[in-house]
Amino acid sequence: MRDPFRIPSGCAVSGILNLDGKPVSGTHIIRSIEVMHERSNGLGGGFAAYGIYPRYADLYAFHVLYDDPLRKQDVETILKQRFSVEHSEEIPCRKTDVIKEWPLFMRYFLRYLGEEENEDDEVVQVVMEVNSSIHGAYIVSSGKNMGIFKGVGYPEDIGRLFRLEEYRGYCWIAHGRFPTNSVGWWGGAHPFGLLSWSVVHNGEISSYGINRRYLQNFGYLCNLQTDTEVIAYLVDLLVRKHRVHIDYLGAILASPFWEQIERMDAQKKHFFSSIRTIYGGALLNGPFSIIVGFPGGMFGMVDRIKLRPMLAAWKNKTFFLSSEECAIREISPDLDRLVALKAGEVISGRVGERNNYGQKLAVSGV
Amino acid sequence: MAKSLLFPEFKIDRDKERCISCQVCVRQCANDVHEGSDNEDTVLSQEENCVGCQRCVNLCPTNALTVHKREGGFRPNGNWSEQHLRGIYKQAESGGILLTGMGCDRSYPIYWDHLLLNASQVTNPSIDPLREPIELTSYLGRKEEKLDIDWSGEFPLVQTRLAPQLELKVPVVFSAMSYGSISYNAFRSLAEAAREVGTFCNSGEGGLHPDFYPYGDNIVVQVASGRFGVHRDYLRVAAAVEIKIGQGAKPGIGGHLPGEKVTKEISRTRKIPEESDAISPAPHHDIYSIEDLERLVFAIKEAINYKKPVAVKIAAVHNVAAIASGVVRAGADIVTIDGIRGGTGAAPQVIRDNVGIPIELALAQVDERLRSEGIRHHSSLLIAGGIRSSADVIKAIALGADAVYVGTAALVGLGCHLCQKCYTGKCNWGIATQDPVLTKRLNPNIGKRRLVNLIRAWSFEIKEMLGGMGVNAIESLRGNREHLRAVGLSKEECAVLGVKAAGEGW
Amino acid sequence: MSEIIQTNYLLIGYSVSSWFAAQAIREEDDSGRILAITEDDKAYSRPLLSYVLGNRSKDIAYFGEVVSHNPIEVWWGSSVINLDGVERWAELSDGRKVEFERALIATGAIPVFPPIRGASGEGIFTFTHIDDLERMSAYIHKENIENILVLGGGFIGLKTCEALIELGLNIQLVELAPRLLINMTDEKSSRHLEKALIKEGVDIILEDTVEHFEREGQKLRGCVLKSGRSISCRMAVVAIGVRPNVAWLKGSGVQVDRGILVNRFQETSCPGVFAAGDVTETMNMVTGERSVTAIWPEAVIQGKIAGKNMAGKRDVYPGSLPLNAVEVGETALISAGLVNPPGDDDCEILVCESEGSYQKLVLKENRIVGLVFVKNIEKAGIYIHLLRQRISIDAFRDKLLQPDFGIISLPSNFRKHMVEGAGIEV
Amino acid sequence: MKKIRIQEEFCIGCRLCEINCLVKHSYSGKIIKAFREESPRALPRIRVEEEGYLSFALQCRHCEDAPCVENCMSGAMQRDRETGTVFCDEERCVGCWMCIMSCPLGVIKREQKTRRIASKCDLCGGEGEPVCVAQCPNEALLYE
Repeated sequence: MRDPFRIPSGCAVSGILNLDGKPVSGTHIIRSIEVMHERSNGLGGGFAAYGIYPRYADLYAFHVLYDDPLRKQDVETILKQRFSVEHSEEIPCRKTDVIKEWPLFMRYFLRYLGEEENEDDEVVQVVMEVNSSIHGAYIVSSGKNMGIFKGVGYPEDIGRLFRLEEYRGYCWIAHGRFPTNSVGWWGGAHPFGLLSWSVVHNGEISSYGINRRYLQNFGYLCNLQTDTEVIAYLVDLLVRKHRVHIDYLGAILASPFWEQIERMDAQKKHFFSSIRTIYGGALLNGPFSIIVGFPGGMFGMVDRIKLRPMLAAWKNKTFFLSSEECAIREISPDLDRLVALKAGEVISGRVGERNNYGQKLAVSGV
Repeated sequence: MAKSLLFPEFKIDRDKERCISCQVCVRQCANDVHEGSDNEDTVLSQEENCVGCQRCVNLCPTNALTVHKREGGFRPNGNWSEQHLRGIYKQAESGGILLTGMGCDRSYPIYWDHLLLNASQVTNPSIDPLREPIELTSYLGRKEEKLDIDWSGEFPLVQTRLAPQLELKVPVVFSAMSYGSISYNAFRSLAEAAREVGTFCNSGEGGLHPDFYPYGDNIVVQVASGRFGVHRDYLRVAAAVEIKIGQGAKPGIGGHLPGEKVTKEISRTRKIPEESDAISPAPHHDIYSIEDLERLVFAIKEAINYKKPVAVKIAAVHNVAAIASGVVRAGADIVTIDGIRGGTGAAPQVIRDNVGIPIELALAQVDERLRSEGIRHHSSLLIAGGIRSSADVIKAIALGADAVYVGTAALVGLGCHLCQKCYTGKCNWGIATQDPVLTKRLNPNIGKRRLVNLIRAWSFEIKEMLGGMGVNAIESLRGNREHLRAVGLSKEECAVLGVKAAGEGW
Repeated sequence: MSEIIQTNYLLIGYSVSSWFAAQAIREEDDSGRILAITEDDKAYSRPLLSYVLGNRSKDIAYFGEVVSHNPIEVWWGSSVINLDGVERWAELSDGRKVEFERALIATGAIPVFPPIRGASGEGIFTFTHIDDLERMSAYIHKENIENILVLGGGFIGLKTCEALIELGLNIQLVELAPRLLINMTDEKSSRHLEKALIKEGVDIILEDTVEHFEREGQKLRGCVLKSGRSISCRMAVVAIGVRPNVAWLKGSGVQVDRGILVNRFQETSCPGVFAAGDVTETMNMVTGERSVTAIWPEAVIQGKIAGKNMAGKRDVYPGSLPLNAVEVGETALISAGLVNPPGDDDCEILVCESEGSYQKLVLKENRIVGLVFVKNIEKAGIYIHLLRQRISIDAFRDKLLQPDFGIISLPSNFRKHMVEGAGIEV
Repeated sequence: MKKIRIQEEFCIGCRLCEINCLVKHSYSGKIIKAFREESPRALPRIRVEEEGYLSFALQCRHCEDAPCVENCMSGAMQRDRETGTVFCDEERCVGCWMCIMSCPLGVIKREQKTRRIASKCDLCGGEGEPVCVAQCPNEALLYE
């Protein structure tokens, strides 16, 4: 069953990245998100993990949720039209005291059969096709060497359900959900993913209606009626297709005000005003803080007037993002540096990069 | 001549206790309704000529006058309304087309009044415009699909050259009203106000008087079927050029400025002989197809070195979405759509009241059509035709307009009382007239101030409403129909508007 | 040897010309000593005399005193008895001597008193001085006067009548000429005035004059006119004119005809000695003839110009323009310039008459040279301005005397200059 | 000093200035009373002149070298030293009409009060905007 409503939500977000690319177990992220239990209400939780499928690192790892197991056949038929299924299995889950029932989760490791340059677009197409046309099946994640695990429940319970302590990844992001109205639906939980993007989001996008229609112009169909979906698609459109540098995503998604742009030097002014003129439909309005995971890193960002919390922290070679400081201190009591993100600011970390402590990136902070 | 069957439309009540026979009403009525008696002790009124413009009422220093619709003249009849009967009498007497001015006054549904806006509660904080910036700045013009940016340097360098844009501080533009249809002072009021508030006014098809060249940066000039006043400097001095194909008040027909209004200054502006009728043909005789339009669009772009956006204005007719799509593909940077309630200085009443469709439906359809074709960003959408308040503006934006044109609202701001007699040239408010006795009644300093106030007031209200929705930039509302809900509309109407019914959540 | 006083500026006489001269000097020279010598013991406005008599004004004092940081000195109750315009000194009645750099002679005019039998003795007054006012008031009161004879229908005579009407006296007005205000009126305007006077109970006797006064002891009993008519009255005012007060200038070196002769700068034949006001004889701006124009506005302008020139500036007097106004009952009359052009002059006359109102313009060479307005006088100032400025009326000739004639009728540049120019700039 | 500036291009010839001036200088200050009950009716101290489509309202310009002040032999016509306003002290005015003769704009009138006196614009006492300015519907008069 598909959630017919878009769900405005509260939520907790957290992310851990090892800047050396060393994999760590899912235990840490579960502990971190669990601290923010009160920010969730048990109606959704989830995780994205990067680097967890080194064996199939070149293959698309599709996590597919089957509300209706009978749809498995339909989905696999579609997949097989474009991919060879190198391996598939049910995602192992364990029954816990809290979660006693769950839908069928499958994962498929897929090799694209067509031309290489189109493969990402093909994957997007397939995801759109399945998610919009096959009722009862839903592609949860579609990236390489990464996976999204999510469901109805508190995030820590979902983590335990999916036995995440058994996975090892260099980057983990997590989400605890506080929807204000909801029918529990496993597909509605965060993170939301497309290709290797994963997005967790705290907030509500007031510009949803236009962002959705803006994306429609570029062939993205937003069927899930979640804010997070538009964020994921916007990031995909801007970074993958329009080649926007991640560190400058804030210029588009949470752009500075015209009056700030007025005061900038000529070069910056030209950049920002061009961006705003062209990308007005991609501006995300309303309160949000998001963490976006991508191969090799993650970034955090808050809205243009900072209506939702987000902190970034560094300890040795670990980069943290979280809604609350406690969720970082829980797993790393001592920190080298802790900063609160400014309005419209993007702070990113990438494997192999030095700790930048977020300094060069405050391009559009208010 | 046989006796007319018509009788006065208005009744004038003069409170004898209050009237001081000061003759202000006598001096102010261009229709010679009031007359002082010989001894100047009393003032008499002859109602036959009264158009109900309320000028005398407004200026009467003792409030001795009331002008109201004369009741009970016609026998009530659900089918044969007063309007129909009057029309028949007039035509039986004159044998001519009934003329009228301003926009359609029939009671067709006004969809603005069936659309409701959203506001934030709990999950999303509303924004207080007194404390936080809320942005109304908008750019009209073709938008590139994406920007090519060189990320290699210290700071990213935008490589793409943006198409020319019109920067609007408020998404409200004064619509096309020619010098000729309105007075010099009225046009000056519009031009000065546009400059003051950071928006534009439109020359209409009346050319541009040299006095207004200094305002060129805030003027959109029109190229219409009559090509009046169109020449190189006219195109180059303006901020944008608009090709007028059609007008909401009279889709499918041309225009006519009677010779008596073609004064020396208007003749100079329009480049036509003094006192000659200025007739705009129904079609452009060089545009019989969409390909022809494309040629004109690019001819103009060539003339202005591609430095300014070119707009194309069409009336909202049944197939407007497809036509607009064609117009976009013909190279228009801005598509202007004018709905059935759009105003005019003169139009046959039967056309004004019966041809075209409401702008709300046209806008919704055009915006959706362009998006579904993936060409919405190729053109901005400017809509016109019956925008009455900031609420209408914001609803239009939410439906998908980039900005709105206001004509009637601006004129009302200048003092128009909608008597619909613009075509007579005897506008007592000094707006739609060239009579020097009347034109000076509109002091452009006052006119400018009133328009600036009006637009400021609207922009405050728009900011309040945006803030209430938790949106601090107008582009986040543009086309964001999630913030609209319909009341009292059928499923079909909701579908055409692309708006959910009130009560439906997200 | 008596005391010798030195001053930069000596003003002889201290009335309107001197006030405005002092003001003008002070605008240019804030430090020079200004000394004024006057017989009066206070500053007062001579034209107010009749209004005070008629109880229209409580106060005879002139309100617009000279304003300056450095006040001027006024020696009241003193007079100049000798002047040496060449050596530049003046001898005062008290024997003191004043040496001056510049002097202004502004000693005004004195009434003409004809040698009529029986004229000497009480009950007969002239009316140009504050003492006359006091004496007349006292006499009317003391003698319980009811009937009074006014000899002279000129300006002072009529002003006297205005006042006596206010006092409710029965007046007999005797004028030698065939009409009142002979120089200011024509036949028709005079008739309007006569009508108004008659309405107020004044008995007007024209083309006649007093042959002799009759007395009963010291007291006046009446008079007999040339025509033989005898009139009984116990009081009479003789107002047949004034003449410049110049007798004392004999031997001063200052050239005198009827009045003091001055050049365009109001300077007399003695360099450094100026004259202004009723004492001078000036060029009439309309006729070009020399005459004494003993009216307030001329005293003002001559005083100002004299003052300016005394202080070393150069300012030119445009010539005199006789003008005046009277009002009897509801009938007001304003007259200016040449009202009765000589027959051989190529003047054009415009007249507009309606009930009770009369307006006449005299035009010459497309310019206004004179006017008389009765009743409808409010726009007279506009025409007088055009007269003074010698504006050609060609462009608006057909609008002259029309009821809606106004500033709007004038050529737009001139009009805007008048309306928008700072000050009057005439 | 502040003066009334006339913008003839915006004068609409309604004569509301005359009406309001009259009311302001009437006994009651109330429009209907001033017109219908007071006798003699007060006089407006402003005059609208019209010719063709041109019109403007004219009142005393409060000239710098005001000839009416110089030519007033009673000193009734005077300049307020603080505000610069030229006004007529009705107590002192004797009605000699020297001012009328000397006013090049013809904006001084004879007005019947307890006696006939010269009546002219007093800028409504010099405090705030004169009524003709404040009430001009088209701002053809400015006080600046």
